Amino acid sequence: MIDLMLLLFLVVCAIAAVSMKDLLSTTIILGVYSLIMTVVWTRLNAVDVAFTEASVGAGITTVLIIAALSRTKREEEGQEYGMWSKLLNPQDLKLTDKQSPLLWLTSLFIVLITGAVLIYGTIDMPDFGDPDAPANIHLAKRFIEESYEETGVPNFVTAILASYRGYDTLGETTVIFTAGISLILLLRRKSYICDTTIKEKEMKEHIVIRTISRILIPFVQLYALYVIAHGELSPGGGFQGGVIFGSSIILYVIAFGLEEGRKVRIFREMGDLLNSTGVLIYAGIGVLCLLAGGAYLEYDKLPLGSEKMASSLGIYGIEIGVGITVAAVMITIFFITARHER
Amino acid sequence: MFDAVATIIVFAAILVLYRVIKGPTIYDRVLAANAIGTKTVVLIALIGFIYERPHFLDIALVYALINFIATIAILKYQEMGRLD
Amino acid sequence: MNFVFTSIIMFVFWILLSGEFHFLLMLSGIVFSLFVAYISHDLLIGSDNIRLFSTRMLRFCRYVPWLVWQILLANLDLVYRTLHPKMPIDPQVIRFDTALRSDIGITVLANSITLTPGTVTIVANQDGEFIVHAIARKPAKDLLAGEMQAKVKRVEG
Amino acid sequence: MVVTTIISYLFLAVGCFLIVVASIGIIRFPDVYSRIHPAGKSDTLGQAMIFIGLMIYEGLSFVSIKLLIIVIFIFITNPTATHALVNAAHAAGLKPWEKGDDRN
Repeated sequence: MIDLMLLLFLVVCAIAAVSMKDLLSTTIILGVYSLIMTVVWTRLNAVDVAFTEASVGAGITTVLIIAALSRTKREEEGQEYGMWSKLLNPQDLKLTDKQSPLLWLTSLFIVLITGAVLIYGTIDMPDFGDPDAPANIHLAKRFIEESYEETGVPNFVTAILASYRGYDTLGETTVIFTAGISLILLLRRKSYICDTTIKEKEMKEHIVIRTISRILIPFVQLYALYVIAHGELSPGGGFQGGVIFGSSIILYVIAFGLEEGRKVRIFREMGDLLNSTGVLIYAGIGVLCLLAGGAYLEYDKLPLGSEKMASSLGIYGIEIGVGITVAAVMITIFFITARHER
Repeated sequence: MFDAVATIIVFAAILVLYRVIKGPTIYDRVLAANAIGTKTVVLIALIGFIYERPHFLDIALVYALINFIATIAILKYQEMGRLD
Repeated sequence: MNFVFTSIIMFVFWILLSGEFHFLLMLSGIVFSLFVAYISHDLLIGSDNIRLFSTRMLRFCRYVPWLVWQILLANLDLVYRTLHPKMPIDPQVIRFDTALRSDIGITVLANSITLTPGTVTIVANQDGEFIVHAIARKPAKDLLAGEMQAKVKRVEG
Repeated sequence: MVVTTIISYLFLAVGCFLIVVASIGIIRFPDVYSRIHPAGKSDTLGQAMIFIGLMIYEGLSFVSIKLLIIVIFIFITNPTATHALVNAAHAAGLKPWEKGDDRN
């Protein structure tokens, strides 16, 4: 029952998001979509995914899309595309040369064929949640039954991400790092003039928001660090914690202004450094494993007490590395996109 | 009991979705989205109790914090046209 | 001083969140509390000194029960207005000045107004000037009578 | 044991009722300013009621402390978000609905 209602909800959201012309409304609807998606993940008992969706999908994506919107235009321009907007607003139904019925029918045909092929492709797949599916027989069993013995980490999602799939996670962290660097290269400009008269008026009017943000921020930051540190025991980990930490700084900037944020909160000079520190910690732990005589990222060879202890500490270390990278890159992206030159 | 409460709350969220889509102003949408956010927090906690996995509460807590940040960001953009 | 105070609060928050007492997690708790206190100690307490901050916290705790009672009343009122088939609302906007000057005082009053019967704060600025949207005439009159302002003023000290 | 369960179910039911009423209010009321009232009040209290119900169900443990933390955060952030919302609407010059105007 709940599942059906949630599915209905998601479909309605998706259609609404496509048919809106105001991009800010679309952003809001996508935020709602993401909220419901989290509920679906929790229904499926996929706590770590739900956590990621909660922190990334609903929170920081919305903020970053808005930062990007503030640099471009808000309304969608040009011709009406898509049939949903026409069905919803029949008076807009004017076919131009570009949208002759033939073209329209052809694209409908192609889409239908693709959809049919995709559905045909799923017929051979094992049923949803089938215990005899290949993925559930070998790998999942081993991860569930033996990961604690092998890595010393109770939460086996973290064990898989950090240990069995350690290279993949290193790759992901590097991708995030690369995204940050590319944005710095593409968009950073030197000049920035702050309009102080607006700021002063704002200061007086937004006193409630400012006071609450001020009180909230330390708690958000500590919570983010808690999520990073408890990645081994409960859902969460470096990625989610990093995003939450980044959001706390972003909240500060939104409430107090960019200049203020830069003056007080380190991040212009330190930001670039921190971006790379995280990846360095991650890769460095791998190298330490090599030096200690193991393979790259084979944590239990580290000389830190028992094998289990060493493995657990190594994973803790790379969680912190991932957290630093994600937080720093999120803040960098926000600072660069939100800043306006006048 | 938890199941029933969760179903009713999803139902309430669908009611509010009407306001998100209809508008008419952007503020109505933000308001309704915010209301759906609060319902989501409740739902996640309830589902955590249904499955007896209290770790779900961490997610609920994230929402209580993150939803606020997103709302403030949307409103500031709507008012100023920028975020800095 | 602010720094020490903030790190203690942060560490208590950590223990409440964590509920685990491994050596490693406690150690990280201490390190992280110090780190957060280092980067944000001027935020939590702001420009107040600690003495003022803590006395305000205590007085605030005494204010909470009354607030909770008001919130319950607010909801009964609202349920009645929402479910009544004719929807008896008569919105109006009122403005008034208060003697409050501190950030905390104004914030507490603004949020209390938002939570209590039939009123929502539209504008609250630093000079203690408030604009409030009331859903009917009676809540507006009750608010102008000034009981809440007096109570918040007592919290502010 | 049974008594606490009943009390917690009572809280859940009340919270649930309040949330549904809030949703109806959000749909029914005529403009942003009046819709804020159900969204800011009933939703907050309904949510808090459900969490308190869960707390009573759980008894004293770190889980219920976490629930309490969530309730406190909700009571701080929700009214602030509400206030920010009306404030922005007011700054944009939206006129409140008055008695006698059309309802839609």
